[in-house]
Amino acid sequence: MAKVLMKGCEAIGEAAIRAGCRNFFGYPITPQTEVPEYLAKRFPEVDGSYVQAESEVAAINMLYGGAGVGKRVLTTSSSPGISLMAEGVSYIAACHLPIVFVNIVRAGPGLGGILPAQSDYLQATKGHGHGDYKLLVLAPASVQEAVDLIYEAFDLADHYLTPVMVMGDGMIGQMMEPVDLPDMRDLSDLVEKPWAATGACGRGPNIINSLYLKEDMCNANSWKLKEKADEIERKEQRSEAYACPGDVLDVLVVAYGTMARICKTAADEVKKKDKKKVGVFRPISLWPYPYEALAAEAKKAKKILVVEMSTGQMVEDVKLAVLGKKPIEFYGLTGGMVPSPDNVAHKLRSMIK
Amino acid sequence: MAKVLMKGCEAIGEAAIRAGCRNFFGYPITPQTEVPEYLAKRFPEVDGSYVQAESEVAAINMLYGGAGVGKRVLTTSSSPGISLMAEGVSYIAACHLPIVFVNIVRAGPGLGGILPAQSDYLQATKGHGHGDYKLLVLAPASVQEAVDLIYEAFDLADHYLTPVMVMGDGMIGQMMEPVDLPDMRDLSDLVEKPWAATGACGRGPNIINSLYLKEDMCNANSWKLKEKADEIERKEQRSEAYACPGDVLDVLVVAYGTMARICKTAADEVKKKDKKKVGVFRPISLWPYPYEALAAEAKKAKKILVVEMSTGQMVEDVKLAVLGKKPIEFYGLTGGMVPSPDNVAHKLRSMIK
Amino acid sequence: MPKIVVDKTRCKGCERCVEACPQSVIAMSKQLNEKGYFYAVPFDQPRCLGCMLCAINCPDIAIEVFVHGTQYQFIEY
Amino acid sequence: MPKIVVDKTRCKGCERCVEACPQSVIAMSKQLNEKGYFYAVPFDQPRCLGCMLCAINCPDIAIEVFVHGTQYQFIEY
Amino acid sequence: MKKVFGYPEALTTNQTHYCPGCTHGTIHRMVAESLGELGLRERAVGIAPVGCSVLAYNYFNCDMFEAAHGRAPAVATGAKRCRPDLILFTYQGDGDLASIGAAEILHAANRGEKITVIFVNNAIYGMTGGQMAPTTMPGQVTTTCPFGRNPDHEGYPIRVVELLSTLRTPAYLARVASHTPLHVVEAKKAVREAFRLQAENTCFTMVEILSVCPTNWGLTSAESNEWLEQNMLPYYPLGVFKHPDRSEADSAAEAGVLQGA
Amino acid sequence: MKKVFGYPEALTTNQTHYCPGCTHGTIHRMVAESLGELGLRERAVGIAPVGCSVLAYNYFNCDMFEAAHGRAPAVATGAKRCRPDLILFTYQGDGDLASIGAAEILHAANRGEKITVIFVNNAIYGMTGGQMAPTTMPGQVTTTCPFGRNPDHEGYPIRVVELLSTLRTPAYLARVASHTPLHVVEAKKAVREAFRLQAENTCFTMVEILSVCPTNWGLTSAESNEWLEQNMLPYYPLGVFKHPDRSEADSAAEAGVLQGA
Amino acid sequence: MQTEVIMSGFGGQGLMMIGKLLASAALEEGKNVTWLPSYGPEMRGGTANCTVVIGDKPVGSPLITSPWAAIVMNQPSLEKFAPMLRKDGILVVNSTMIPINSDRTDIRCFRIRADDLASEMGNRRSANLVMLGAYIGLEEIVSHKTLITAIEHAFAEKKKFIDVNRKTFTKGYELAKAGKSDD
Amino acid sequence: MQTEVIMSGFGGQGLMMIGKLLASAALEEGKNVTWLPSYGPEMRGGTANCTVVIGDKPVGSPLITSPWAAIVMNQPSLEKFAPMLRKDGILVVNSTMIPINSDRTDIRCFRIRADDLASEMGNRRSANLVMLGAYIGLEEIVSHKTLITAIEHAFAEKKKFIDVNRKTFTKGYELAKAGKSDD
Ligand SMILES: Cc1ncc(C[n+]2csc(CCOP(=O)(O)OP(=O)(O)O)c2C)c(N)n1
Ligand SMILES: Cc1ncc(C[n+]2csc(CCOP(=O)(O)OP(=O)(O)O)c2C)c(N)n1
Ligand code: SF4
Ligand code: SF4
Ligand code: SF4
Ligand code: SF4
Ligand code: SF4
Ligand code: SF4
Ligand SMILES: [Mg+2]
Ligand SMILES: [Mg+2]
Repeated sequence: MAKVLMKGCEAIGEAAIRAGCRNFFGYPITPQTEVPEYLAKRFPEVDGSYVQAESEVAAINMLYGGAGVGKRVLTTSSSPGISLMAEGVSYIAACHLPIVFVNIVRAGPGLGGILPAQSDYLQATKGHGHGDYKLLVLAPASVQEAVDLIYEAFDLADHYLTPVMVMGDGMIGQMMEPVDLPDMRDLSDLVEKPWAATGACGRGPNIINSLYLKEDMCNANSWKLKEKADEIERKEQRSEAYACPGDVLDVLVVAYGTMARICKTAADEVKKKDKKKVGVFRPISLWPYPYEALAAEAKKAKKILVVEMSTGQMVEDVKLAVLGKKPIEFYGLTGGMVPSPDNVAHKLRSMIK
Repeated sequence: MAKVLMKGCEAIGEAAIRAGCRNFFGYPITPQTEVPEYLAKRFPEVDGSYVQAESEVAAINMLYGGAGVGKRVLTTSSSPGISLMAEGVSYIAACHLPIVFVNIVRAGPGLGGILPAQSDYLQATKGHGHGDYKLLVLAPASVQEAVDLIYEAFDLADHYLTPVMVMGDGMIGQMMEPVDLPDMRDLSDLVEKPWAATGACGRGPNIINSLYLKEDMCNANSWKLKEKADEIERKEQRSEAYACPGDVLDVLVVAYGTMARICKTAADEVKKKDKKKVGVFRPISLWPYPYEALAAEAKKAKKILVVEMSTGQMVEDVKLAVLGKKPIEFYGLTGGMVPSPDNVAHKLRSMIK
Repeated sequence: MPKIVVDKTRCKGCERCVEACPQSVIAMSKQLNEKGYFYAVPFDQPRCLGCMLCAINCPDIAIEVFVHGTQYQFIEY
Repeated sequence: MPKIVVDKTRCKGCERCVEACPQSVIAMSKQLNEKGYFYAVPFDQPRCLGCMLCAINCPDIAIEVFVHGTQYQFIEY
Repeated sequence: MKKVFGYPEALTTNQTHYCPGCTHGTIHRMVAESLGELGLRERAVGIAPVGCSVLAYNYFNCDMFEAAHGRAPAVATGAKRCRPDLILFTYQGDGDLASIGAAEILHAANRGEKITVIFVNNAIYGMTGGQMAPTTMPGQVTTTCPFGRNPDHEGYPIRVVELLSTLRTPAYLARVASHTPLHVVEAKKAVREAFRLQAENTCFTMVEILSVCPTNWGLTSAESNEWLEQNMLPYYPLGVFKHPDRSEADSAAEAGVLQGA
Repeated sequence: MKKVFGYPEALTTNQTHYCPGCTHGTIHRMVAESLGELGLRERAVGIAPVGCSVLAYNYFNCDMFEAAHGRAPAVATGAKRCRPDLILFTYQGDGDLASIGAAEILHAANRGEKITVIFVNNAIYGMTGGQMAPTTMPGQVTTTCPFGRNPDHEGYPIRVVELLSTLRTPAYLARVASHTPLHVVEAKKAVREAFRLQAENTCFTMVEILSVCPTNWGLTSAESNEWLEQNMLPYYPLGVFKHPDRSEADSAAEAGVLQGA
Repeated sequence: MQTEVIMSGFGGQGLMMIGKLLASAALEEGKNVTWLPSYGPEMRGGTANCTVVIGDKPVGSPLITSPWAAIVMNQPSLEKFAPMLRKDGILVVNSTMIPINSDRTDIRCFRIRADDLASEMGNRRSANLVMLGAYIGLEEIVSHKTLITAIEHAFAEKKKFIDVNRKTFTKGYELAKAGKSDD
Repeated sequence: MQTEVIMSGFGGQGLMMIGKLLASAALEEGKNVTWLPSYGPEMRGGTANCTVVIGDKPVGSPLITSPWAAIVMNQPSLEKFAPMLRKDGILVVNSTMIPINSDRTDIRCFRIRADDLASEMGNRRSANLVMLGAYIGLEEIVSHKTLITAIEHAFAEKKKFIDVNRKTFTKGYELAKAGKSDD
């Protein structure tokens, strides 16, 4: 199919449909409202159903219901709304249910602002809800990648029986870019869900539950989640190393999402104008974090620069990858301010001198 | 005053009163319901007011209101309830309001169980709500320490204008221990809050707000929060090193809260019976994490053992402190199972051989 | 003749059946069951009308009601 | 004689005052104000009764009403 | 001999953890019997709340969810919108439904979700050991209103059925009680009617069932009945408050009469 | 000459960001005037919502909070319980109050919080660009019901005042409109009455104010008025639905009449 | 030195109460002490227990998996805790309610007709104090006197119970001192 | 090579639309392209803009702080974006609405009476296409032809507008080609 020009939010909606999602539950919030708006219009054509929930709390619990009866379900929101989903997501993870949800991050904390930011990194990767579980978090850097990751996210969710978050920012959500849309999934082709609560007909009851009165059972469920997390950590690390050939780098820039695109521009400029070797490492899966891949790249670099649209949240993961072996610096703006290629280049030059 | 025998939850309530708190907003949840129950009975004697909120979401927003008009306010909850407070706490932090809230952690994720656990560590210390902000998190290991930390938490909150979380588990909440109660604070003696929304009488309006339409203002607020966090990191790290004299340790155990008590018993036993040198390092402030103090103790140890009532959440912070210099092992049970001194001693022996 | 059968192990001794029975058929045993409750016993079975009120009122579904042939029903349930 | 004063810079040109005025005192200017709106102008001031309906209906509080001495009030506001 | 009353198929044979005399058990049975009589068990999916009936998934012999506190109507909405062919019911206490879950029940009702809500009103938080509920009676002592609920500070009890009856969206809304056999007979009728209407895809359906909590009321089973009759019944009148077959005017009139109580 | 109508002291002179013809501005003015006339400005604390009026803290010349979406009544509760001497008001839109904040408004009203709620019902989510609200009219097109609100799927609009009127806790509950001068006159009376009752510590007070959203309705100011009259007024009748001085029976009767509409 | 005692029985048998009495007596005597109840939805009608740990040094774990002593008032409690006792540990059994014996031979078992004795002494509900008395009689981790004081404090507002409680407690104490087990 | 264009004016002046036309034309010609709108509550009546970036290589930042070109349709937009333009950059000014000039001398400024021209040609609301035409006339980053195709696609369902839009676009294009600025 020919590429079409699509807004990120709409492309996300369309990708979900093509991945076999026919049920969306959500609550409007800038800058992602175009997802529900798109789906409210588009769903009737594919027999899908859009429900405007009364709140994000309700929305995530509707996903719990939809996932529990075996359907591919989606919600999208932005930072404050994602905070409200913490309890629900913890339940979903505890019950081993597959859902896909999207955070088009906006500036925080509090009401903050609606402009692009990356200040929900720690929430998404470390401690959104209570209890021992992990979210698989994917961070696209373009509309095309958003489409591809959404499409894949449903399969990952179904495969690991886990919530998957796709995390973008206002640029991903609002920007139009050319995209190649994937094919429509054949609904009859999706993975079977014999555990789903679809009526106890010809079998005993299926129960979707996260309560364990006996502590050993509760312990066992946490360790089951932990094993799943370990497996995902082994198998699903994704990253991209940009312009890092050879074995010496003056600086390795670590950035994700749209910030990584900007860093690439900056790196290209510094390479061209200053004749310095600058590479960019871009984690695509924020959890599982690509520690080994980053450690390998970092080995070649004299210095590391982490760039984020936050006051420095991913730095901790970079430290865990580098383990004190290389100096790490940070550059960041947040609150809706987006570091420009010039800003980043300037910082790079100050590190190289 | 003579020591009295008090249940953790009740002691927490009484400590709050003595610290000058007269307003509690909360919602029942095991294993902390005795706090509101105690205060509902006790408050009339000190002209305090207990309001049962319709939910934890409402409760935390009531705290926002109460803190904003300048009062010392408290809520207590347990894991699922704490998840529901994520959005509200992010608002409170963003507005630089002082509140104290308590998480008597129970087993998770999901509904989990009501027995003691430590599986909300990452949520509390890394990513509870959205946006760039940090919670000051204190973890008592006894009822006495719970009382002392609650009492101090109100001062810390007022001093740094920040939310402070006191994190315990079902043992802290349900256990009775002898306590020395601190004196009643003189309410007229508490720090002034000229920024509070108490009526624009003889001055311009005070505004409690976290919305910033201009990205540079929003950025500035995030960096203001970051600076505050940095100051707290410099000044408020607390920890205890138990039985770590000399300069060689066979194993250094790292554990917090009630788990640390249990590890001390285990360490004593292994020291006595196996003639091995085992120390226990206990972080008291979970954020700011006492990285330097731990690094110093870790230097002396051949091996590190982290013990938690979780599948391993604090391990990440221990890694950040130790930076690959010492081997780190983990032992944990969760879901309401509490590692016994014997369990820990067994693990210790396996490490020492 | 109608009759009821009480499942002694299910009974929690709440006496709701006793209150419900218009015929005073049921009384509480003096013995504890394995769960530690004094359980219900149809000590005057012949007076039973098979009206089911006891069973309808039992939260623990410890009572079954049996009748012979057609039976006048006080209530429809 | 009553009169109104329109704050041209506050006006957003919504015409609520025009609709409100029983005397057709107000009309919209042909010029844009600095915010880019055609603003309200009391082009037939003498007909004004000082009834305040225009001001009451203005969302942007762009209208002040002045009267001389006692004034019959159509409405109490 | 013919068994005229026995164990319903739609319940497992697990014994409940409910306290002696607690009518949660009776209400479970009515739901199970209704599912059985209408032939809906194999299509039924129940949503257990957080509350004493949190373990309902162990007792109903059909597919079940255990939902987060208060969110059962949202879970049911999600499930039903994804699988309109299933029969969805929630089973909720008064804390769950009327306090933390107030927004969810209101909006599920207002959207007209084709689900059945079994609302067990025992005027207290049972599971957590007897705290004040939105439906706690004025003057009633609980652990969080130890001097009795004071309407000046905590307001009056919420009458959920009356509240939802004002919604324009068609619904079946009834209040019944579960403490005596004759009340149970009426209650059962209402529960079955609710499921019947759902099976016909008619409207949102909810039955509020007045229930006892001997344990936290600190009363015997018999005393509980008396307390319910004397305190709850006058304030929570029984009846069908809204029915999709009846015009709004009729329902309003009936509700009007009852509101006088 | 004497100024008989001018700028109220309880508003800052900042110009609002509201669209031309949006009655949010008119409603701000009524609130400010009432505070001024009752001499309450210096004790007043307002709570701005998330919605178009999120910036209300820039316009009211009194202490202000900006609350999380839907939670203003909880914030006001917290503030008022801590400082009963203050005058607390929330200013909320229909998405804020009736959707995400449904539980908070219901429970603040039911607890009888001594606060004043200014509820601006414009049948749409203004700030986020025109999505369906719980108060959106049947058939009304919004960006999330692009084929018109369908009562079969989304239910009917919620009438919040009628809903809260069923609560037994005393309250002052009124619905007014803001689109014509005479409606504004009535609206202002209701707003002032609400603040007066709060100042006397009488009861919970709420005024629902029908408002226009020319921008998202896609209409001119004048067309908006017409749309409101033709679509909203018949469904959302005006009047005082509950008053602490009137007996419940009176209020119920009045409400009953109005419900016929 | 550290002693751990678990007290277990049906809800309503007053186990929490005797645990608190023991803990306050220990505090009175300047010892370190913790008291930890079982809690949870199993409360509903089931078996309830609490654990008291008394020591010279600060108490480590308040939660004990191999206690030194167990006071059991119903059969499920005996079945649960007898196997967990440490070697040479103490088991006090309410023989009115528990017909069976533990099959362990490496512990000291003391059987006492607590309910019967309490009834005989005028208050069936004081069986718990008989049990506590027996335990203290076997192992005086706090003195009889301090415990009596603790009873007096605890019932300061329900004075009428002081006497019977003091008596039932002392009865158990004396029988145990005298080694007059039920077996 | 990469070109960045910001288009800015009052909401309703059709800036988003011409941005999308430009972006689709670029896509049609096989270029890399991003289109990013301003968004936010400032929308309310205020000024709206979008940024189109067109390049041979994948586009880095879709958000541009120093654009190559700016199409400004009202005065606040001129005031905001003229100072941000790169040296030698292009500024296309709607002179019907903007009486003032930028004081920069290191950029190329083209003034055109867009509203007037559009009105004269029968559709006042096509002023945006006059502006876009002028820009393409100054710098043919996509061909006139592709852009016309893009217009035809965009208005496929409102055919009656195709003609006037094609004409107004071409008018701006030709005036710019001919260097017929307004000054
Ligand atoms: C988010 C959250 N808050 C609080 C709780 C604690 N909690 C469990 S059940 C319950 C109340 C139950 O009362 P009700 O709904 O009336 O049911 P009942 O037990 O009376 O049948 C509460 C507050 C919880 N599990 N989760
Ligand atoms: C938790 C959360 N969810 C969603 C939003 C996005 N949001 C902002 S305003 C709004 C709706 C506003 O509508 P309404 O309350 O009717 O006010 P109006 O703008 O119409 O005056 C929404 C959904 C948010 N800021 N926070
Ligand atoms: S069936 Fe009727 S008469 Fe027979 S025991 Fe039961 S209640 Fe009594
Ligand atoms: S009603 Fe049932 S549980 Fe209660 S006493 Fe009778 S048989 Fe037993
Ligand atoms: S005061 Fe009355 S008459 Fe005068 S301009 Fe205003 S509306 Fe018209
Ligand atoms: S009502 Fe006010 S804002 Fe509207 S046109 Fe008149 S003066 Fe201007
Ligand atoms: S606590 Fe109350 S509601 Fe819960 S099972 Fe016992 S009696 Fe029933
Ligand atoms: S969007 Fe609607 S509600 Fe918001 S300011 Fe504009 S007209 Fe008013
Ligand atoms: Mg209840
Ligand atoms: Mg609105």
